[in-house]
Amino acid sequence: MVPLSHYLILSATLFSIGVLGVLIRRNAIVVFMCVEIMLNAVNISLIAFDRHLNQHDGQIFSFMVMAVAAAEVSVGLAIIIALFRNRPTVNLDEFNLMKW
Amino acid sequence: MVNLAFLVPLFPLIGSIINGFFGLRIGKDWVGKIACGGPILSFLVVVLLTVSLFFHPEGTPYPELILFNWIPAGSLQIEFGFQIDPLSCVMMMVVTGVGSIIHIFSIGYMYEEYSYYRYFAYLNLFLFSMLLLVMGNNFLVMFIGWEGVGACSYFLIGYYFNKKSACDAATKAFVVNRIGDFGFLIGIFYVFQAFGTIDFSTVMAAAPTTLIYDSTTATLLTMFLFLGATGKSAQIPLYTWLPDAMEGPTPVSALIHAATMVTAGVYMIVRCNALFNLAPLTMTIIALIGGGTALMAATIGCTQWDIKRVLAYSTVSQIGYMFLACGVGAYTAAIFHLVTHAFFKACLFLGSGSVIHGMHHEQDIRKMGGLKDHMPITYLTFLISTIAIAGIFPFSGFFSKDEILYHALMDGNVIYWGMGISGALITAFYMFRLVFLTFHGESRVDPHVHPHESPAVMTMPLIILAGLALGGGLLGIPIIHGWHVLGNWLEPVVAFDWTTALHHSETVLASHGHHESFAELLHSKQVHEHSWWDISWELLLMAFSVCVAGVGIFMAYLFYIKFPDMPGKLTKGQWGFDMVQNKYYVDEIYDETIVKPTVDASYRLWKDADQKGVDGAVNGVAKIIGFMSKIAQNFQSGFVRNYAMFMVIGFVILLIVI
Amino acid sequence: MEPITAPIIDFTSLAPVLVLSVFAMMVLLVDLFIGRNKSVLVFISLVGLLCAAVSAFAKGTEIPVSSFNGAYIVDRLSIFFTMIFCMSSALAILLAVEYNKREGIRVGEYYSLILFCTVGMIVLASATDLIMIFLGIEIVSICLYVLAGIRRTDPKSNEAALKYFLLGAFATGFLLYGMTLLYGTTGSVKLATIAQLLNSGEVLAQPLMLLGVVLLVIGFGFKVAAVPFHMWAPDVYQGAPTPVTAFMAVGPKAAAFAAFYRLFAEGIPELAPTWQMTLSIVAVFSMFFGNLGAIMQTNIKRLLAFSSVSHVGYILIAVIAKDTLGSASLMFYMLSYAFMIFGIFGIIIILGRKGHENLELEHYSGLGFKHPLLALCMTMFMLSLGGMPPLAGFVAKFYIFQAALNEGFLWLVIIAVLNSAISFYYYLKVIVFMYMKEPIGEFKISLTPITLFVVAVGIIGTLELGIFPGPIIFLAQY
Amino acid sequence: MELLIFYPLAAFTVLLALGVVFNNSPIGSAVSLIAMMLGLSGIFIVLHAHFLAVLQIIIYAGAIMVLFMFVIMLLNLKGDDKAWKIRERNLYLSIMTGVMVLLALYKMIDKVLDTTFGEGADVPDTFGTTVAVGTSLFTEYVLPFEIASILLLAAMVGAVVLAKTKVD
Repeated sequence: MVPLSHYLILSATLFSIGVLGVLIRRNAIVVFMCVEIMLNAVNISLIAFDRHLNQHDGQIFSFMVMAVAAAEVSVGLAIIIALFRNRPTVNLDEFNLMKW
Repeated sequence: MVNLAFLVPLFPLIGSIINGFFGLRIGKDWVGKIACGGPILSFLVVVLLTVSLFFHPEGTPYPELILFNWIPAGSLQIEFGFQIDPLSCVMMMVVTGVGSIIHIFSIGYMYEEYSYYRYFAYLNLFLFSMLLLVMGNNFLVMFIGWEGVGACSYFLIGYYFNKKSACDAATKAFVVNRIGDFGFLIGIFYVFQAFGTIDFSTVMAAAPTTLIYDSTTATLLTMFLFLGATGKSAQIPLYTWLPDAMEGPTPVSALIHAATMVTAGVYMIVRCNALFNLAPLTMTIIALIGGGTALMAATIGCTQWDIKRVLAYSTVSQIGYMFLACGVGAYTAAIFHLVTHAFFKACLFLGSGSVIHGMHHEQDIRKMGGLKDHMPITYLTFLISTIAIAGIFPFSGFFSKDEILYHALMDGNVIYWGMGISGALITAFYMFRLVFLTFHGESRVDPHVHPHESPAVMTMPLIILAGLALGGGLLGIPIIHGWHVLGNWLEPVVAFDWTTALHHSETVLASHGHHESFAELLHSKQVHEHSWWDISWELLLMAFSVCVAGVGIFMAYLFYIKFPDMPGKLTKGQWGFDMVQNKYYVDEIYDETIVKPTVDASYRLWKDADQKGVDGAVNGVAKIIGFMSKIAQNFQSGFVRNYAMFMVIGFVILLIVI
Repeated sequence: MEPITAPIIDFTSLAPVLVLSVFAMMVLLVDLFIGRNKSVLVFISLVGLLCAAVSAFAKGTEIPVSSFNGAYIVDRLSIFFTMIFCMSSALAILLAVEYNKREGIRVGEYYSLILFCTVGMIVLASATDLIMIFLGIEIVSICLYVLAGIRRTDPKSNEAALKYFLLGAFATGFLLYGMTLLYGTTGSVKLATIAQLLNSGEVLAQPLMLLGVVLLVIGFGFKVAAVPFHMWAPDVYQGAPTPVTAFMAVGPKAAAFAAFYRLFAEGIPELAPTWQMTLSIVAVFSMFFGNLGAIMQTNIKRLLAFSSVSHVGYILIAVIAKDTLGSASLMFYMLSYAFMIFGIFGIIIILGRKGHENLELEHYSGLGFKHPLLALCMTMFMLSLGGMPPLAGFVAKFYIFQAALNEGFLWLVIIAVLNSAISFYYYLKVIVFMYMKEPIGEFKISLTPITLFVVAVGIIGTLELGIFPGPIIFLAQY
Repeated sequence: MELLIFYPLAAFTVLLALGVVFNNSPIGSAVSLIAMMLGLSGIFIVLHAHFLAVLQIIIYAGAIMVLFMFVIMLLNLKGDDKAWKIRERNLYLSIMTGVMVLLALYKMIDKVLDTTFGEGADVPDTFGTTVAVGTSLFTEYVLPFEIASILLLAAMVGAVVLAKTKVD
């Protein structure tokens, strides 16, 4: 049996990779994908804890996370599309109208 | 009778609302009548309240009028109520009485001004706030008034909004005041933490058995309150706003910067005397700051050419005296001086207003001179008030100032007294300098300006105030026992139970393992009470201070009447041969050793310390904050990545912290 | 296979949520059948909010009621906040009526999204279960992403939506991770159970749980815009349509604070030393950087955004104070803040015209002489935000500070008072512009009755809560 | 035995996650992400969470990622995103980013290792099956389930509002 800490470390690693992606990528869609990596990383923890505790709460939680992710994706991509109509780019560094 | 107390602030509030909302429609005459009606009616009610207090049975708590339960928060119930006791009655008398007179004066002075109604709306609102400050039965109601007068003074100082200097002065006054308010608010919270309530009567009654003499809590608490007082009352280091605040209309200066708002700090300290008594360190600091301010502002007053600025520094200096009195525990003396100062300083400010009015808005005393023939009433009243402030027998200032000096020596030490008496010397000097330059000597008036006496609506207030400045001393004649009317009147408010307080402190300290004996201190306090008026000392000091004032006046006479070009040469440092030949040899030594250094020093004080140092510090803080704000702004780069980056940095920092 | 026993559903507790959902869908449906005039939608939405408020209030006699196996609670906190939400959503809708007409935002979904968002907020304030809190936050966030970008043709609005969305999703990741760790280390998603477990001392020493707490602070810190997770706020406030900005500054923030309070003070009070310290740091930074940021701003919306960051700092003190007084002061603060903010944004909308929003401070020059009453209201709001007695802002701050003092956080109170002194500097700037500068151009304002009504509500609320706060404080402590 | 499956799967997902971050073309990133999701579903199976493993494939890999692909195609995005490459100008920022993320990761793992977990419970055969999760979902967690429907509805409305072509 795999110890719980292995799953947690995997989860933390994936989470950090997601964070890294958000910090360094400029393509809005890719940044968004990196956020999805973060959410997935959390799912691992949730289910690993569930397995460890012999409960189902974490799986329900991660079920909800999927629902939320789906909702976020639909809205997020809609925002990107609306944006793209005004200015044909998804490079985040060009969205800098408001600052200081 | 107490139930009528709510009328006192109500009248000005109604006046303010009517003028503020309908002022344009009802016409100037009605605006003036309504604006003056409020304070006058309030004054009548205050008289009634005061009379009713004469019949108050001794030994029972003073009446409070609770209007409603304001903030019922948990264990703390803060009521919106008014406290009617001797102290607040004295203050209410001053505020409504002098306030009414100034309102009447304003009718004449402001008649030509743009948006006349706005002025009176602010003025009435100011009076309303001031009355809340004075009458509040707990710290928080006082704080409403405290902030309210700050806001109203902001609008009044910035009344001439198209003058940039006026706007800057208004903003400065407000911001500097906020620093003081910060201290006051913290003080309030501290009081709440120490006492569990912020009701004046409860806190003051509980103070002797709650606070420990000379403990950290007592010191910190009073220091925060005192910080609040320095802001509002323009003491070192927060005094810089007051001279600048002279940008406002002159009656405003009379009301705010002489009679009411700036004395709020003194009032607050006297109101909380039970707390301050228990904090000897704070008392020392108060006395030093008060004395220091009195001396410093007086020297600066010698170098100013703007008639109102001289008076402004003089105000700062006189309030310094009041703080000095508070610092040595002579609360009655502080209030006494507050009252007489309200009379003569209001008269001086209004007099200067009359001069400015007569001179068509000329404020530079170098362009005046010889005005006494053109405006005799103004001159006479101005002179009376000047004599009063200089401290010549039997004018009001003499009595109040001498009481302070007496206590400074008796309850304090020679240093306090030395500060006070040298301040008195300089005060006499610069005030008469002002009178001589303005009203005496040859006319230096611009030939296009034709000075004229002001109308009766302006001179009548001057005459009343001059009368008060002349006779105000009757409130506190110290020589004859039992004749110190104000002293007897305020006795119940300033009485402090030293025995209980010190015994309690001893017990508590002993229970913590510190065996400290306050027996000696207690003895000195008790002995002190019995020898309250040491007549021989008192007479000696009086004589001395009159002499000192005389010397000051004489020097002013020499400088500005007899040898009008001397000061110029002195300050320029041209030590001419003809001066050596001068007959007044003694005076030259005097000049060389005292006057010249003083004038030089005070000029430098003003230029360096005041304009660069203290002012600079205040502006510097603003600059630093502005600079930091710029840096903070740079973080806001507009890039999503950077924002996310800061979130991660925050995450890492928090992770490291826990 | 055994059949599933049907769960017991407590409809009365859920009533506000159900009512609002129904009305939101009704708005969607009706929108299909009407033309460009959306007033009927406004009417339906307002009725829905009213019904929701009434149904929540009606439950007030029998609280607290916990239902759905401890996932949902109706108590003092949730009812009071539901009232705030309904009021702020109604005001946001009223602000939008004339604004949308003027700026050509003819989107009927606007109203249904605000209603959905309100549903999310109510869920958030009533949730006592990590999953429910998460869902509530997501409903609110998703509606806000869309609302921020609802001016589809305006690049600023787009940009605001994108920034808010990406950073929001990023913060969701942290929040979720925090919840996961909390679940994993305690073994329950129910706040009550977590509190119980912690109380018995079984899991206290788990370092992983502290990590979870920090992650939760980040997630909530983002939602309420606390430093250093606040950086979206100025940009999004500026870019979003003004009524949405007003809404965002009040309702969702209040909801996040409600959940924040519930999670920390009711779920993990045993860990208080850790999170109180963490939150103190965040609070101090928020006050300080919020004020610093605001000083240099020339755009009123950005200025208000930074000022709201500093207000978050004050409000966090209420969370830190964690006892009954803390929650009551939190509610009171949010209510008074709602009045002030809607009043201010009402004035901002009035001062704009089609195509010219007039958001720079210099556009306010001389307002005091041209429109004295509006300027007076603005002055009151500014002074109230700065904490001038006897206005609502002062009482609210005082109340929070008192709660903090009860818990022994004198140093935090001192910092907060100092900061509110600094904050006057920029609130005063607005007043200086209005009263002490010459107007730069002619005022062409859109003085419309409904927006004016919102301003009036704001000013009445600000005065009422300042002068007679007693009844509301009583309700908050009830 | 489980370890033998776990390690390759874990390595696989981590690599693919890195692939998402460091891939030049958005399409490449998306494909990596899909593959990563599949890997994750394998890990879920190792964890005995069968229902979730299936959902992971259906919802994430099936629905969400298809939407991503669809939008990338729709917007016709080219692989021109060189953003992650270290540039001279942003050198310090890049270094800081790296350090911060590594620090965060280190701290997180540190906390994991500091924590002592008891022995894992023995799970029954029904653990993670559709029946078990479904029962829980429709009894204990019926409220979140319903609330999630409101969430999805709101998201749908929002997506329609933003993405519809007719400009009013």
